[in-house]
Amino acid sequence: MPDVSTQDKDIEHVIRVENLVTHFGDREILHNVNINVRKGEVMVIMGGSGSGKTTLLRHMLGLHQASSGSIYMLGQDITQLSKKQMYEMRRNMGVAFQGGALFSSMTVAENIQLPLYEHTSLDDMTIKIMTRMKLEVVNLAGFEDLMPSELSGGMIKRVALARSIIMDPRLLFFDEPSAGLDPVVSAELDELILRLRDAMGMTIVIVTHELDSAFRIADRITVLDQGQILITGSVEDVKNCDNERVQNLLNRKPKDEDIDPEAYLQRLTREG
Amino acid sequence: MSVKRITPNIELMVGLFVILGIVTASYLSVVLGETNLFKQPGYEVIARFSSSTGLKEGAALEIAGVKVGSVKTISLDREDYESIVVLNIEHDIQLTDDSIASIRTAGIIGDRFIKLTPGGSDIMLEHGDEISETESSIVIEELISKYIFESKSKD
Amino acid sequence: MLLATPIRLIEKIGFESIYITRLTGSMIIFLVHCLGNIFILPIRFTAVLRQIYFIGARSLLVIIVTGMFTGMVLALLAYYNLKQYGNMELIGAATALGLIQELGPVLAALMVIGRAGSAMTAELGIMRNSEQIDALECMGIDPYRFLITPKFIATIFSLPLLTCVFDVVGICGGYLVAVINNDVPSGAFIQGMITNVDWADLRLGLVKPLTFSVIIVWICSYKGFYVHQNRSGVFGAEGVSLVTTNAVVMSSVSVLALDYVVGLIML
Amino acid sequence: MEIKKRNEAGHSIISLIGEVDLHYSPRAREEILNTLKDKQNVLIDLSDVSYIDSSGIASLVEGYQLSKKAGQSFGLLNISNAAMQVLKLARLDSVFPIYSNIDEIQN
Repeated sequence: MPDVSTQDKDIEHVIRVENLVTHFGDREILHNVNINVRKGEVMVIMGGSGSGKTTLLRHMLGLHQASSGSIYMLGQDITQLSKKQMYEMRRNMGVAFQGGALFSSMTVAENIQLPLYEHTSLDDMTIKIMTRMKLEVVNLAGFEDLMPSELSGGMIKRVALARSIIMDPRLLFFDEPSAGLDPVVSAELDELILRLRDAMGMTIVIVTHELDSAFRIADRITVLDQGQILITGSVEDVKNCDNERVQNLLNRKPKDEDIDPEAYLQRLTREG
Repeated sequence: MSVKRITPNIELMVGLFVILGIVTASYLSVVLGETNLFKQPGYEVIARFSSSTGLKEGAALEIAGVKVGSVKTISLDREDYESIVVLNIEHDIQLTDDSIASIRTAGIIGDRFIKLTPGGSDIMLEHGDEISETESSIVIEELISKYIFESKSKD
Repeated sequence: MLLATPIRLIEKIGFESIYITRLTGSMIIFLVHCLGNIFILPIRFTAVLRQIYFIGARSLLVIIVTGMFTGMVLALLAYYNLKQYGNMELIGAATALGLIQELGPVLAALMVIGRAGSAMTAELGIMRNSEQIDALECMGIDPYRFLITPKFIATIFSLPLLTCVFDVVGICGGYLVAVINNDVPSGAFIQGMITNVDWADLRLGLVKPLTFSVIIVWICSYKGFYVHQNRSGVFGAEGVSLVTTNAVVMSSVSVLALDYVVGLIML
Repeated sequence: MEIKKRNEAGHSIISLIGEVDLHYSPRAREEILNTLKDKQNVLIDLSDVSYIDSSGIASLVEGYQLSKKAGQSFGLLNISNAAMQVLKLARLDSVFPIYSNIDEIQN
């Protein structure tokens, strides 16, 4: 493809987020976030709910406007790209959403094939074989004619994953791969993600709050809390980090703040 | 999107819908809108009236109660202040040159139309000819005032 | 203290004006985006076909039933009112004109809003909530072109046809009431109709559904597509139900208002 | 991507060189299918493939299926590391006849 994919083949950091600040209304969600993701690694962005991890992911996907800062994908700042350039860029990116985001009026196969029919002029036979290959990869052979409504939660995630890799993207984003899945299915999915990294050399960004899964698959982990990055490093680095908030997250400890009795009373009895 | 599955059912239903739609649309335009798709164009003759009050363009032209054409245009003759009405008559209706054109009303509040009464002459009207015998609109208000005026003058 | 109320009022007016200006702007951008796509080839025939099936074909039954009753009641009213003037030959004309100029376009549009417009809003709202629209965006597929443009094409195509069906079925209903039930001569009914309906009426009866179809899809798909930006800040299932109600009310009112405007311009 | 063809030991050997991606795989597919149509036994040389995506693999699968139907022989030769990883991902490494050199075929 004569687009971004052929330039900057050898850049080390395929994703670079620099000084990203965002707001929802007046509320600042992300405070000056910096992340570098190396080519071919699995980067897990971890954090509790409300930490801003999903917002960060959506920024990387170009779904939100940043207040300031830049996001470089494969060497290009996507905050500066035109709509058309962004569509081009997205052919290098596969995304599996938390709920699958499958189109309910289409069969499994049609869902998976959609990007191919939209962006390529491949022969129907080639597309069919590719679709079945991807279904084999996610262990769903023979499911192509089912509708999404006939699938279980784990299957939906796997179909979403198959759809996100149908174009063999260089960057794969996965939102909460193990949320709502039983441990066995979740472990299978983790295994699959690692195989994709090894076989296709994909760079994979995963957003999750599941510690077990994160430690299993991550090459590096970024811990996000209240819109700030606490630490970025290997699994060991994170486990050994002595930051209190990181440890709280790792030990699943609820935040305990010092209670100021006066302020607490005020909060409870405030009018309006 | 070529990916979506189409059951024949959808195509059949859409086909039926489109056919029904087109049939009804053509009924409206051919029968009611009088689109001259298949009809040959008619010919035009002129009729002068001293008054064409209430007559509108598009009003019907009848012989013995059967519609044979319509009023095409109505305009004023600026010299002798008469109303010039151009009539469009169906091509297969032959009119003698002594036919009488009179403006009539359907019912009391009904539309004005032109009633044609054929005469006995041998000469037929052709495109662009003029009907010389005409009767103008009957205006009810004038009739009434005339009646009142006349009955007063008798006294 | 005394100033507080008027200042708050002015604030409120300012807030509303900003909101309305923004809404108008974003709705116009939305419309331009969707309509612009209509002329970009290739047209997604399969998607358009599915939409015609849903918007047009599946609405036929309700259109036929409402059309029938509307025509019947028009003829009934015309009969009782015209009887007093002895102008029975106008009953056909009154029925046909009422249907073609006004009731056909408006009622067909309202039926389509109720059946298809609400479904459009809800469908798009759910797609937005379940990240399907984001997914399209991320696959590099323009969601306007993929989701909304087929709805525009299908509605612009279907609504005029539905209106014609409504008109003709209504005329048949009127004929039944007038001729069979009330002994109006059949010839008088038909001849009165043919004489009094002309091209201008049909043109009006065609322009109306065309403009209505644009406004219906515009409002209904906008509301669903931007469910996450709704004014009350409600999200999830409640958000979808809220915007669906909004879309139905707003498009029905707009259709009636537009009906007057089109009438004013064209008559 | 580049395609080279040569005949050796009763086989047409098609060498795919460079990147076989969505853009170039249709060309590779056409070449493979045409060669099969000419009733020749086909070997695909993958030694110089630096990258092959699933559309490329799909073309190989299609070719293999076609050769089986027609009773021709079909195989992959000298698979590069990059190509092998992709084949393994789809568990196709056990499906294709794979040779490391031409001598193997004759035995």
